[in-house]
Amino acid sequence: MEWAWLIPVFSFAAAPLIVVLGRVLPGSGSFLAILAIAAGFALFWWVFAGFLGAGAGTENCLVSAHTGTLTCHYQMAWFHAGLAGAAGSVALTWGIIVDPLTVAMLGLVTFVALMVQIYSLGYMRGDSRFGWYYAVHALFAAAMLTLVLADNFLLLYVAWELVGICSYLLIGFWHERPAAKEAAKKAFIVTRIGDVGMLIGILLIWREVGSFSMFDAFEAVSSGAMTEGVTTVAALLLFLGAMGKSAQFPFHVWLPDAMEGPTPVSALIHAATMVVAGVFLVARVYPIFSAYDGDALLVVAVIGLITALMASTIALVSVDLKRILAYSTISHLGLMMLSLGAFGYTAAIFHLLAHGFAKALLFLGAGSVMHGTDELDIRKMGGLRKVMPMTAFLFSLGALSLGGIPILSGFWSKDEILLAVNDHLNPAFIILALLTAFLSAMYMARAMFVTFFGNLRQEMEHAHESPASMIGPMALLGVLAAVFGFVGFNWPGSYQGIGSFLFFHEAEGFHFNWWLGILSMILAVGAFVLGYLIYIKDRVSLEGFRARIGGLIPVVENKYYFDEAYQWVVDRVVLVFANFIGLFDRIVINDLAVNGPANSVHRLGIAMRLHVTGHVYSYAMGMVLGTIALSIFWWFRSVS
Amino acid sequence: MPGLTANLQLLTPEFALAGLALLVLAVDLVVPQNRKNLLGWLSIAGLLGLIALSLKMLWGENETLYGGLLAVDAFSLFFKIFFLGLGIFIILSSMDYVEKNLTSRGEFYGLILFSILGMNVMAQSRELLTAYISLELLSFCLYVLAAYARNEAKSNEAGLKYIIIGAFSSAVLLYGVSMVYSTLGVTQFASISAALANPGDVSPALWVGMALILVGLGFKLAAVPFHMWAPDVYEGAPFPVTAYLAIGSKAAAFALVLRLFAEGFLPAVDQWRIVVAVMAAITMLTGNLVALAQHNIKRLMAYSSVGQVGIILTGVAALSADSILPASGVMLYLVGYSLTNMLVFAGLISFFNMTGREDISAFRGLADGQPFLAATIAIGLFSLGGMPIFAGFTVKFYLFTALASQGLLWLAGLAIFSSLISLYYYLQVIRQMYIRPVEEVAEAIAGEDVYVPTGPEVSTSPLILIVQSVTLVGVFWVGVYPAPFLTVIDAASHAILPGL
Amino acid sequence: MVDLVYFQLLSAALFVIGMYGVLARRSAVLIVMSIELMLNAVNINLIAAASHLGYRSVGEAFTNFDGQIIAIFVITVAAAELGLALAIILRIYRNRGSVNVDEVDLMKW
Amino acid sequence: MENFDQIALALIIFIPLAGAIAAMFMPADRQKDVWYFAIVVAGLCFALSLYIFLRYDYGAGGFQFQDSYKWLPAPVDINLSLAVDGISALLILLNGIILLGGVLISQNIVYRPRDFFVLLLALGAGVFGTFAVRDLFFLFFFYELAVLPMYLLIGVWGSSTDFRTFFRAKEYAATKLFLFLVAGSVLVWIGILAVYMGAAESGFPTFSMETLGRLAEAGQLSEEFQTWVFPLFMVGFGVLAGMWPFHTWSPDGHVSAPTAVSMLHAGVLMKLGAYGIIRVGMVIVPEGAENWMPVLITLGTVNVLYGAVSAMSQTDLKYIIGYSSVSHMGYVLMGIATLDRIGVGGAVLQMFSHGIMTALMFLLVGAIYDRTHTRDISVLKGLFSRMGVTGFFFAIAGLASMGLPGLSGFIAEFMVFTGAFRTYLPLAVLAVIGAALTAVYILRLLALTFLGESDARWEHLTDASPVEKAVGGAFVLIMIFVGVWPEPLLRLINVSVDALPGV
Repeated sequence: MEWAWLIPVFSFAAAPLIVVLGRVLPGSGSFLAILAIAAGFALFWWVFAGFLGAGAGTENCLVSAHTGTLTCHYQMAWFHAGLAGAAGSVALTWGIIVDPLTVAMLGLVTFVALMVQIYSLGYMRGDSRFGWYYAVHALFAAAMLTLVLADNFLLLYVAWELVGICSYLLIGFWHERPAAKEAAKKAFIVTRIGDVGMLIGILLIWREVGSFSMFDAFEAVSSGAMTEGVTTVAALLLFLGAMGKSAQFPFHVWLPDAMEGPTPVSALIHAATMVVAGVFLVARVYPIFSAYDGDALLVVAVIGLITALMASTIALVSVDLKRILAYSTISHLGLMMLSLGAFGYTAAIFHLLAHGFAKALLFLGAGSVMHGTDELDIRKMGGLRKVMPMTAFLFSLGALSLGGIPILSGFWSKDEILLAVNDHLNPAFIILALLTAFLSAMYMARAMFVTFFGNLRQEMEHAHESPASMIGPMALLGVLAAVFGFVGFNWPGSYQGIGSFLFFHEAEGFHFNWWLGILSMILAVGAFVLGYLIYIKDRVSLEGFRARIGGLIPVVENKYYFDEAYQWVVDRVVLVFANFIGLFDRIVINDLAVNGPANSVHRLGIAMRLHVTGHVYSYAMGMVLGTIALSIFWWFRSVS
Repeated sequence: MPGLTANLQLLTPEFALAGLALLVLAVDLVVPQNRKNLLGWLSIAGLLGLIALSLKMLWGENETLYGGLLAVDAFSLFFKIFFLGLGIFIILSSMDYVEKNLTSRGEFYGLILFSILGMNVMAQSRELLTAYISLELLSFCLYVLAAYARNEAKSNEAGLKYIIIGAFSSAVLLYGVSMVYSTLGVTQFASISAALANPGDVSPALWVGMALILVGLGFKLAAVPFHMWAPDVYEGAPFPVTAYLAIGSKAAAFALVLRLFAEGFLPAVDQWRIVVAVMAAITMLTGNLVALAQHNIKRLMAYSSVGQVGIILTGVAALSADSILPASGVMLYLVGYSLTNMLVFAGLISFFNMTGREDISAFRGLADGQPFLAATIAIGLFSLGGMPIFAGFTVKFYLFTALASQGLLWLAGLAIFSSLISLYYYLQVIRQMYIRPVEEVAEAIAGEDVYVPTGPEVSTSPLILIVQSVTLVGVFWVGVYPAPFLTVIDAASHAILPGL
Repeated sequence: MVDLVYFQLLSAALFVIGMYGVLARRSAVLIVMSIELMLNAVNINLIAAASHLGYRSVGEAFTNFDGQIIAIFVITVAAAELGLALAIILRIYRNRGSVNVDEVDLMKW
Repeated sequence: MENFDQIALALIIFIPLAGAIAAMFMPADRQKDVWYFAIVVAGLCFALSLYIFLRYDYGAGGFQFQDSYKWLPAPVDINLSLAVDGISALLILLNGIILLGGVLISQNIVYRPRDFFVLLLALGAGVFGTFAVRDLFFLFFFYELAVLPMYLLIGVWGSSTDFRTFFRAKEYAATKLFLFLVAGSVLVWIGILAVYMGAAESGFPTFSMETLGRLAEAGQLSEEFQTWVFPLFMVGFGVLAGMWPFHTWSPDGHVSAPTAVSMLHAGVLMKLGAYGIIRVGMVIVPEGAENWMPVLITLGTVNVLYGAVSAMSQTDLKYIIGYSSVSHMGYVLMGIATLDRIGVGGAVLQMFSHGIMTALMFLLVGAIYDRTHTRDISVLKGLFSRMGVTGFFFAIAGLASMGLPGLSGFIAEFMVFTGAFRTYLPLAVLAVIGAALTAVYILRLLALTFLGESDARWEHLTDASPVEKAVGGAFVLIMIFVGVWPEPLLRLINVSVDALPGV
């Protein structure tokens, strides 16, 4: 288990190797990245086993007083800020935590990354920058794994920024496309705004605690060394970072555009792993959020709910397959946040995993569709199941799972969330949460039916099924999307359900609230049936409905005008201000404040030269005056 | 009276110098027109001999002659060597010029030698009348030299202005002398300081007298407001004479000022320190500001030397009975200033010999045509601007340290600021020589350089090359390791400040 | 005997008149003359002071010759100066046919 | 070895000086030979600087490699006393690196190459000297010596640029830069004299920083004296450090300067100012420093934000980088002003990291300019496809300057923030926001210049030359090394910062 730090190191090593040797290696060195992540995946199982085997007695392991779970901690010195040992200096460490949260995330990241990288072999084949693609992928995997392992805020932030830059590089992978270029920039800058908040939060905690170790921070919180006010502020600042990365309202705008990147990238980074880093962060520092009976968590919940609702409505009207998925991602991230806000720690992580598998599957499916048809506009699709059956099947599996159709994993995890919301928050939340659940089922149904069912259009007949290298990973993910939910409940025997492994403070066995479960089941199934009737059979027409809410449709279709608003701010405020400062520097500081005095001195010289008139008597006059002045001056000095 | 003619041999160098001058004049009568350079060489040889002689027989001497009218001490020896060496440089750098531009070349060298004699005596004199006589000896030679280009209106005008203002100021000086004399009844520096030591019963007329003396010397120094003749005379005078004016007469005047203020007026330092300080401040600001607006290189150098004088005067203002720093500072500055100015003027003279032009714009692109010439001029100007590894920086630092040690920080600050201003107009010349528009740079690279004075046919004469290389070494030496100079200079300061 | 002050006033007056001449006259020659005037004022001052100082200590011999000596020197130097000045003025006259200092301003500023 | 350590510092000053003087006597037209010769000299300097850096005993700390030569006797009593502590050693290494890099990439100086390298080496000597001496006179001497060549270097070998709204002539930029820096040094000079005066009043007329430091410790210099002297140093050195509002010489100077000069200028010269504030201001007048630090940190924050915002609106590559230098020097000033051991350490590390980073950027801009003869980012597009390595290096440099973890900039800025948060919370928050602004203009620059469809106009472009690649690659490696494992540098910094008074 103490070797867990190797998991990212493999990929870290792979990235530069591919950059340097890419030209000479076969396949541009892609196999290096895959081997590295595969090794990581293998090592994950070993760590997992070791962790299950470990107990409070094991070296470096103890049951944390702050999270209540078994926590193993390994670290080595990194650098000293300030003279070692002197007062006010601090030693930074490379340190890793291995606890249930980390283990779960490790599993998700390594597995999905492995799948996606294999998938990419087929998808990216023949791209001019194949090697670069894999290099960045490896770097991303490494950074993401570091992020989930980090034991101190600094290391966490390092990894946090690195995944951000990888996302930037991969979104802008086809930078010749202006859209991609812009999207990459947008993604980086928007998340960066959140990161600033996060960094401030980290430094604020440092200011209070005098250390960057999370454990010290937890200690300070629980011991009351960090007062309620500071704690809440720090938590909210950290949450800013989480909002940026997890595309929470109002920072959600970058994620849909990020779909300009290659689809596997969307699957890995913008669905399964990086975007959940925000959720992970909140979960990781849950002691800080939940301290002082969680004032901060309320904000988390509200933001999550708003995000979930807003995103699901947009997803309902979007016509681009990948963007539908993107909005669905946003909405599910919102649900996770909502759950965290509702003290549904376990539920949130559970849903994070389930969603991760299913959403990765969906994106890969979308990628497969794109690969087969070079088309993403669902209005141009239909009946694709006839030409690409495997894709259709797996995509539908994922859609149903996320839509919350029973016994598929999405159902169980979503149910847990609803349960948490129901238990801890006021009824308004549960109602809206249920509405979100219904909507998410609805747009999933829409995407699924419109794309794959109905009758095939002739321009789609050339479409073809994707190669095995792409279908294989999808299949594996599909299995998980289907059955992963079963880890949720307590099987007969010792296993007490995921809640006994992944929990905050007290282990919670699996519980199932019948009326809630049935309600959500009805909503989900109903949504799909409704979708079937609308989009396939068009028994039910939306016209009446549309007419009634007519005013709202364009608002939603325009994504509530967020992009426009931001654009306006950038153009009319930021750039104008920047230009103003630029001119100020040139005109006021340079020309007035600098050249001004210089010129006036010069002019003074030109004026003063006139006293040398060229007439000898005026020189004599000068001397006379000087003489008189001098004599008088001296005389008065002496007499006074 | 006894001792009037005692140890008269100590004046041998002066007698010899006078003899040399007369000899040159005499030989001039027999030397054919085309061999006049011989006279120059003769004078140089004589001066070299005199340097050796003075060093040999006056080293370590500390005597007075004629009942204290003249002092033969480290101070006068220092300036003696200074002036003799300067004479060599001036004659070397003027030979070509004289040959090209002046008639009756023999007297030229003779007059220079006489003026050197005047300077030497100025540095030695410890009595007002003696000082005045020697000063006039110097001045007369300079009047003639300034007007030496007989047929050039500018030169005549320079001579006229110079002599009128000079006579005027010497009248003022004399009036001051007479007032001092009439109040104290003495004219020897020592007696004056003795009288000033207990200023209880002296009438204010004395102060006016001192003020008038200061005016007379201020004229020699070209200190504001007695400076206005300087630019005209500098511009009108023949180029080597301009150099001589800028270096020699100033140095001589400062030698006199130092001795007078240190040996004579020092007890009343509280009376005149502020006066001199203010004078210095006005001088350096005026000089440097007006120099900003000049287009003629001679005028520029004139105003720049006015500014430099202001800076040196700060050292005089800082003279004090308890430290030799200011006196040494002034003398070190004089050394650095003279070496640097000699370097610059040598370059300018040779440039004038090549092109016959003295407007700054004429220097355009000189760095490509005459790299060494341009480099020497640039180094000199940077040094005048007070940039390091050149003399200018070190001597400034030393002088201002002296000011600080006397608590005159404000004056030092002002001086530093004014040298910042001066840097700007020095840069204008350097810019003309070095910085050229991009397209011209392209031409220069292509080898099709349009600039005139280039190639072997126009080149610096070996005589001037000697001056340049020697002064160049001097400028770097003073800039990097002035300690040897300082040992001599400190001895000189001790000579005029015996209390220390 | 006559008090020193009167001599001093006289010389001062003479000096100022000379000064005025230098400032007011436009002919170079007259300017030089005015300078001579100033120098003579100096001489008066010197000699008066000298004689006064010389008799300060009654009964002793006349002790302080400095004033007279200086005066003699001044006269000599003044003469030389005058000659030199006139020579230069002559050159000017040759070159431009006038000795009016108003016109002698080739160089200014 | 011991006696070599004795003279190591003397050598590192003497070698470039001697090299410059020797180069004067080389034939003017043998361009390559002069270049090789300069490379040899710079290489020696680099080797020496590396030796000094590695041999500095961070366990012992304090001033090492001590050596002293009598220069002037009493009463002024000036000695050429040499010694380095960790900070100086680090900066000497920085100068060694950048000087070598600058000389290497100057192979295509064809106009008066000899004079160019003479001046460049003289500049290097000045910088080495400033970092190595322990005597105020010589500190100032070398400080001016480092400024002196800039005028000609920019004026003669620089380039004038015609912008849409205004024309920036090289002689203007050169004159402005030169006079600005000298004006700054006027204040420094007055400050030095004032310190001498103060010391003389308390009986020790000396320029030795050793003695003066001890005087300050012993409280021989009264607080009000220090309080009026420190601003002289703060502003005087601040000018060279690009302190707002005295920064305007810097972007213009960069725009006009030739590549190597920009590298040295932004990479090392601007650090002289910050170094001066630490070495002279903080050590000799510590109480004055304490009283003035609020002002300094405010100005530093303004630097950060102002520089970043102005950089956003620029269209010329060198202006962008120039303003970003202004912004980054702001972190240095802030770090110094925190008087916090982490903050000051961060400032020093930032000096090093910014030096390397900005030198790399100017190197690459120079490479682009040589090939395209423009620096207008609205004209350049899609260079990435033609100049892949250049673009790659530029991206890394840019990421470093926006403080991306794993690169040197991050550690430095992070330490500065850490220190500032402890001492001046609100300003620190502003500075963190400023750090985010960096991302905006860097990404804008990258997106416009390198990304996107490549323009037909730039078809002919060739990638960076092998030399440029080598130098750039070395810089990149240094940045990554420092970003991943800063301890080797921080060991020196920490121990020396610990010794500063008031920290």
